[in-house]
Amino acid sequence: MDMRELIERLTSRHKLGAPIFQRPDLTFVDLTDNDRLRALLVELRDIEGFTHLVLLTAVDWIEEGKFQLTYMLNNRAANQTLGLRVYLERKDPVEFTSIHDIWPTAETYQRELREMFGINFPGSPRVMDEFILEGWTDMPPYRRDFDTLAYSQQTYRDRPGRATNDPRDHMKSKMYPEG
Amino acid sequence: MTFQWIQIPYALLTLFIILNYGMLMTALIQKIGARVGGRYGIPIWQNYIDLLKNIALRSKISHGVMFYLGPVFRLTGGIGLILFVPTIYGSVMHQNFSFAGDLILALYFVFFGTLGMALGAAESGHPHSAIGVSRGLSQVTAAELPLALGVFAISLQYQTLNITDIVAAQQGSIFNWTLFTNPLATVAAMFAFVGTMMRAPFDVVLAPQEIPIGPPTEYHSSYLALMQTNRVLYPIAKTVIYMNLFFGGATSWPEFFVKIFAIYMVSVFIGVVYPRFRVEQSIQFFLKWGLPVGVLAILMV
Amino acid sequence: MKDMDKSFRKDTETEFPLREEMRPRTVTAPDGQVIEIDPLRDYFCEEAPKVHRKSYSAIVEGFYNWARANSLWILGFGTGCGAIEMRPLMTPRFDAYRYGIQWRPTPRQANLLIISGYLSVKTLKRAIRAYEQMQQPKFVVGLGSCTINGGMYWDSYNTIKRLDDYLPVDLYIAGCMPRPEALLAGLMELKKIIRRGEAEGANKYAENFDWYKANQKSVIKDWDMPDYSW
Amino acid sequence: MGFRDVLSPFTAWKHVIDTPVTIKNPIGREAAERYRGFHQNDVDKCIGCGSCEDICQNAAIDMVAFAEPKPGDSGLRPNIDYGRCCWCALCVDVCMTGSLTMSNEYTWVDSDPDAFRFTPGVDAKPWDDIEKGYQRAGERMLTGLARPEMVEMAPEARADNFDEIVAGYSREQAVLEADRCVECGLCVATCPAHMDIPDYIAAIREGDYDLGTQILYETNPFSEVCGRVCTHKCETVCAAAHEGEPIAIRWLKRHIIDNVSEERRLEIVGTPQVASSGRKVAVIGAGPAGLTTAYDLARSGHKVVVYEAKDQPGGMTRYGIPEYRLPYDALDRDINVIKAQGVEIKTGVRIGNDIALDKLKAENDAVVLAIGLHLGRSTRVPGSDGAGVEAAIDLLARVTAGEAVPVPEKVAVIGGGNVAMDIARTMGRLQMQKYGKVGVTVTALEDFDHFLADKEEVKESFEEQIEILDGRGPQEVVRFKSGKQKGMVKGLKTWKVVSIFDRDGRFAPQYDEGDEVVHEAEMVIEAIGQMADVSLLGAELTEALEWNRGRIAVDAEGRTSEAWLWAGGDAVRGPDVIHAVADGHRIAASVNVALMAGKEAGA
Amino acid sequence: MFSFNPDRSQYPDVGPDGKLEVDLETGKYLKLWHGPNHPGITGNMSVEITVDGDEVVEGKTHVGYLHRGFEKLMERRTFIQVFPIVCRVCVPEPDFNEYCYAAAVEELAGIEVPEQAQWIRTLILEMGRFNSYMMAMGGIAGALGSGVIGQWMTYVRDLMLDRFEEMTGARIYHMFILPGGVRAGLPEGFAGRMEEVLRTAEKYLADVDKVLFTNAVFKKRTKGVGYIDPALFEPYGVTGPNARAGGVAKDLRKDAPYLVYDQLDFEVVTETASDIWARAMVRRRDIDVSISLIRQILAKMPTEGPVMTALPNVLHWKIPRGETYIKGESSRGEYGYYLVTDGSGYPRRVNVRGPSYTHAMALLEHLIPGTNISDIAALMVSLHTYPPEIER
Repeated sequence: MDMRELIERLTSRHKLGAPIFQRPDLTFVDLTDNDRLRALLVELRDIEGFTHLVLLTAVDWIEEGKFQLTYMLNNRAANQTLGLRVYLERKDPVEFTSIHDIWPTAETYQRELREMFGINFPGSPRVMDEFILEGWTDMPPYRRDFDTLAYSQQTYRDRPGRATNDPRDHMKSKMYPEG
Repeated sequence: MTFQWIQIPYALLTLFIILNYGMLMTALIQKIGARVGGRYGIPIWQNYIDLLKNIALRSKISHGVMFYLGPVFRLTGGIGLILFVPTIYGSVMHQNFSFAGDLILALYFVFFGTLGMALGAAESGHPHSAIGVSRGLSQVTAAELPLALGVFAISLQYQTLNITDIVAAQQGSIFNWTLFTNPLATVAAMFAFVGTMMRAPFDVVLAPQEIPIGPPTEYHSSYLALMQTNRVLYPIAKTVIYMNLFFGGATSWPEFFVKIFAIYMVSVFIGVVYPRFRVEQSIQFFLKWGLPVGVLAILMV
Repeated sequence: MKDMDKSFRKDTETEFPLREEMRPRTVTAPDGQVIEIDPLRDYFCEEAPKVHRKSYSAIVEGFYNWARANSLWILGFGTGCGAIEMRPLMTPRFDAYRYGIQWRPTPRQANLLIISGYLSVKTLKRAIRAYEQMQQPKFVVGLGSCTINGGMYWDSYNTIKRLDDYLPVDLYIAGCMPRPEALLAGLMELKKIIRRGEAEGANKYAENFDWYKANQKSVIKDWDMPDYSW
Repeated sequence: MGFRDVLSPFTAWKHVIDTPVTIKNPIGREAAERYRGFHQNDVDKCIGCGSCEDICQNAAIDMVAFAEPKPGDSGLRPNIDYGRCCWCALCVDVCMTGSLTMSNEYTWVDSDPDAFRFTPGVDAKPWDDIEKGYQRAGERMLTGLARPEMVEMAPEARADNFDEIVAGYSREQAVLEADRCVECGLCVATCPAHMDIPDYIAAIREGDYDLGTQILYETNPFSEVCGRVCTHKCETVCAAAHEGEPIAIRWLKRHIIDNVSEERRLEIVGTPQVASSGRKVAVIGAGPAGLTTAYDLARSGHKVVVYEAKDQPGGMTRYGIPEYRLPYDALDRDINVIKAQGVEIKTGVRIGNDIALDKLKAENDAVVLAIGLHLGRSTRVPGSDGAGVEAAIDLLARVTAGEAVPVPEKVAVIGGGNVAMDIARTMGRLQMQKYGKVGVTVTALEDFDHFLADKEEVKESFEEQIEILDGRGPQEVVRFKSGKQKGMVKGLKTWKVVSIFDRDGRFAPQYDEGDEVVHEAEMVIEAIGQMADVSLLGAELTEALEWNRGRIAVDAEGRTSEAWLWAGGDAVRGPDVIHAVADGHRIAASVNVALMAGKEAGA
Repeated sequence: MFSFNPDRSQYPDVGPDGKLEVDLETGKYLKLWHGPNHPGITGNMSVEITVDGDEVVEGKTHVGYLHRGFEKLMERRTFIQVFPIVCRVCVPEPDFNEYCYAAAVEELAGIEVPEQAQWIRTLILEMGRFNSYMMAMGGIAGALGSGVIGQWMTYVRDLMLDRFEEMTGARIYHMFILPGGVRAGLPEGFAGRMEEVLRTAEKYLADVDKVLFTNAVFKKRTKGVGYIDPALFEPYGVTGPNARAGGVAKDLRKDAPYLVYDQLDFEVVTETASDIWARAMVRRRDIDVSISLIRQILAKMPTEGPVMTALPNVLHWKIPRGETYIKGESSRGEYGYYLVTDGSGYPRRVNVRGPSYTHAMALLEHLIPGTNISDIAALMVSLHTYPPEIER
């Protein structure tokens, strides 16, 4: 399967960004019109043979105010992987269309995204159930502005008695404290 | 035979011997099982230490009276079985409280422990216990069927319900054993034996992978110690019945030890190598294989 | 290693609501009877643990301790990665049964809780309950770096750092993860501690119950059980 | 499901007669040869650079004090928290000296959770002497070993001219080299000026040359000079030098300056941002020490005038260092930045002759003496008085000044330091220009293993066909006893050196008199050291000042025993650019404090 | 066309919307927690099952007991510092994480890996697969109550761990596959000792064939139990042995060869029944493939050559902006790493695609209704899931 051809074909009907041909068997492409997602996915699944949803995950581009959702699809017969990227505005509440009826396995991914990124997928089964965390009241932990070290230090105690020295400062204080 | 007071200390002595034998034998059997897996297994005296450890626990909690009584019933089942079954044929000391209808009583005691356990476990309130008990009851019921039929067959054969008489009838030659005189009844009973020894493939009651670990889930400390004691006594008591009914009984302690060990090993021999049946599969198994053999045994007689 | 965002403040305000099924409610039984249910009261025993004194006779206590040391029943609860080394421990290669060590599937019958590595908050809650369900005297062994000072998950938002803040620990075994041999060495050491009569973690837990509870509650937000839950 | 399915499982029982496969005594069983067990550290080899701490993703390693720091050793040693460690051994892989290793011991149990912290090699542990265990296979692969080759002019191309030899790093080379730095900062302590070396190297990696320049100028106004001719003490203590080559710190410094135009440099450094203090300082000597002092003081708001006896400012950097190493333009650019701070440099003014020192003292609030070492020492071997024997320092100055110097076909140089190399290579170039071939022989007391001159100097000298003989002590300048050339230099007689120092470490060379060579030469150049020309002080002041082995005695801040007079630079510290710069800073700080205190008191 | 929703019409309490209405207070149903401190569960995971007698009418999976926030932790570690923690994502088969991560970093940073290292990596992955299958064999027998198989398999696995230890310097978390290569070459005489292990393994596996796979009870417990309709494979993302047990001959080692798999000779193992038996059998036969592959690798691999490329200084290593996805055939199915970089010294996002994630969550919930409570453990083990990779 020629991915260039496929992308061209799809671009004629869906709004796609410039593709990145990462490897001969791995392509990434942006979908610029979020509303076309379901149509595109169904087309990819039923017509183009991308029947396997490899993964669905998000990347937090906090500086750009966006969440990137990556729908990684695989055409096993042609050994081609397509990473379809969608961008969501990063403002609460973040919601997006659920694809659990296209791939039921997406249900788990969507539960995780809801919990870890705070991206909701209304209608997805058990999406509001707790998934991994229990009794979590803080911001979704996979967001970039959640600092895990700070959280950990404010929650769990360190064993006291540890102290370190920076070699440079240590030598300064010992060898030339005045200069 | 009339009751004499001296029988009580004698019976207790029997109990003591059997208890110690059981402690060591079950450990030995564990070691044998471990060998199949390539291990050394527990030390031979480990059962004593475990027992002592459990007694030495400082705290215990109870879920109610029945919870407390469960192990007691269970142990009563085991002890009772021993007390009313003659252990050594021809020995006055180890005749215990054997009497004319003791076979019926023995069969009753076989069930008694399970029932007591059921009550206790139900009181513990743990769902796993409840499931385990319901499994246990249904499986034991199914498994005891062939036994009942087998016993029925031999009681017909020997025209008695007295175990001592049955043993007496088997003396003289090895070919007088029920095993040879009535192999079908023996086979039927052995189905039940294997089925009630709590070993694979019929250990679905405990099944640590499914319902950890079934009825005794909530039991601990002294309660558990009682159950542990029963765990070594009861199978031996049961085996004694089988030995007496089908394998010619024992006329001396060495013969007793060897025969018990050998019969016990039958269940181990099977248990080590098989996975376990689901409860309905095991019931099905007994109905499909055990029951017909039992019926056949009766018909034969 | 990335610098810490010093401006980050964790949310200490929001209370986690009690779960639906744990709230008091009234139920109409099939026979029409109306029953008040308060799961927190009904399902759990609330009595705080007691300090259990040693036996009055030192000889008896010594004998008991010998038995305790030589009959270690481990709760079959692998909390973290270390659980994978428990399997070799109990199987032919290392055969811990030789030393009177065995698994129990239920906390009631176990007297040794091995925290095999890190504890996520969610597992901590279960580990505490498992520990509290065990009968005295009971012992806790911490396996690997994670139980000592956080180990490699020292900056994780979801794992505790110091096990001894939440449970009384009798012994630690260094390693990530410790080999079965180290584990065995640790258990042998634990035996010595028990025989010396120094493994009194359960009493320590009872004595400092409030402190332990405060620590536990400070990390487990979803505290849907009474303080003592055996 | 046949009969076979019922019977076949029983074959498992055949194992019952097998001997169990259990390990009889597993406790303490030896782990594999490569096993990553508990840490060991060779504390003598360890330099406390802290790379292990940096790479540790568990924050398991603390650097704790173990001994007093010394150059190239921070005195810190890694303390490992086994409540954190994950035994990934990245610390071993990254260790710059290879001191940190792992034994194959793995058993450590304790009831005390605080016990699992130790300093390997310091806190005695049972596994300290175990040989087996994880050691890094081969060389370090995580931080780079070799520095990029510097592009140099080919020996043939450079041998007859004074063009600068090295080209400086390209951006790619510099990034590669800067990348190797592990930012331990051991170099900072050794650098006399305590330049923020890791910081400016980081600036190179980031491509932020403006920031780099700013960092350089915080500690060194002679950055361009030092980027070329610094003796780079820092590189000798570089952590990377223990396995592989040290970071080319000097070239990286130069790379920053090369990438910043003079105008931009002036913008970045700027001009003094403080109000004028109204205080005046006179600095004698426009070498690195004097100018650094002037630079600092000017930036503190004081009025500074620098008096220089020679025609051009720069001191020894101009008159001592040949142009092929330090082009005069480069020096001028540095001096321009200093001048931009409002420093006035009066050249051609010899204090003592043109202006009396007393007058300076009277007109200024403080006087700084930074006169350098402009007199050559003599070996005083027989025949060393008279024509045909020159002082290297003198010759070099004359070459710089554009004066004609005698260039014979054969020259012998006594000395093995950088000055000896400088004069040898300078003479070599002049000979090349004149004769088309080189005829210079350098004789040095030290053998090559203990050579004083930099390695690359020696290497380049060889490339330029200079003959360097190590371990030879000068005995006599042989002169023609008769004939037309009577009295003229015939050669230099040397003996093989057996040892240089006696048992107490005093200078007392022993020779093998049997191994005598006369090196044919028409001129002998002595390059064995320099002296300061302190005649400007005058008898009275000379008497009043305290002295220390022929040099003016100063305290740590550069003060002499006279309250108004500070002294520094080569004249006090011995010859070295970066020391001079450091001295300049120190003196400036001290002068500043004194002036401000005086101002407070005066106001 | 298949239905994604399990057919629950046979249950009495199905509401008009097709949802099961479990009213626990009626006493008709019992809610049980399978796990987390439950020996039947591989690892630490729980299934909340609603039973009606011995029949399970509903199951909900609960995970998170092992969540350490790896993907978050990786974002604050430098590229080299991520290396020690990736292997912890999956405890029983850690090497796949090391390989996927290293390969992803190498691709984005443009690092070439020496050939020798590629062979050693393949060797490690096969050894890891062997170990993982050993656990699966012991697990499936153990879940059905046959302990002796677990004893043997763990023993053989232990022998392989010895080889791991000898080669990599660690038993469980090898931390051996660094970006750029591997840490060291094979030790002296390794192939010979490995051959001994393989022979022992074959001996025990022959016993397993006789004791477990020729066993009336085992057959009764597994054949026809836990059937997964092959039509569900694509919708539920079933890959690897679980799919191969249903006749899908897909194996990434063959379909999308990575490392040196294209130079090795092996067949893709398939079964057709798609039940617990078939899944166990596929794994059993795949062990033979692994053994053969290990032998081939040791015979074919070059003996000389570097195993590691010199890296840029890892203390401040930056990788240009980009993203990639590296996958491979682990013992459970498609294992992959999705790495996003933003030009800084830290990964922007690492997403671990573990096969257990799809197998143990939505699929398991779909399969549970209608099974017997006794079969839950066997069903889970037969899917061969490792909880740590679900929650990470």
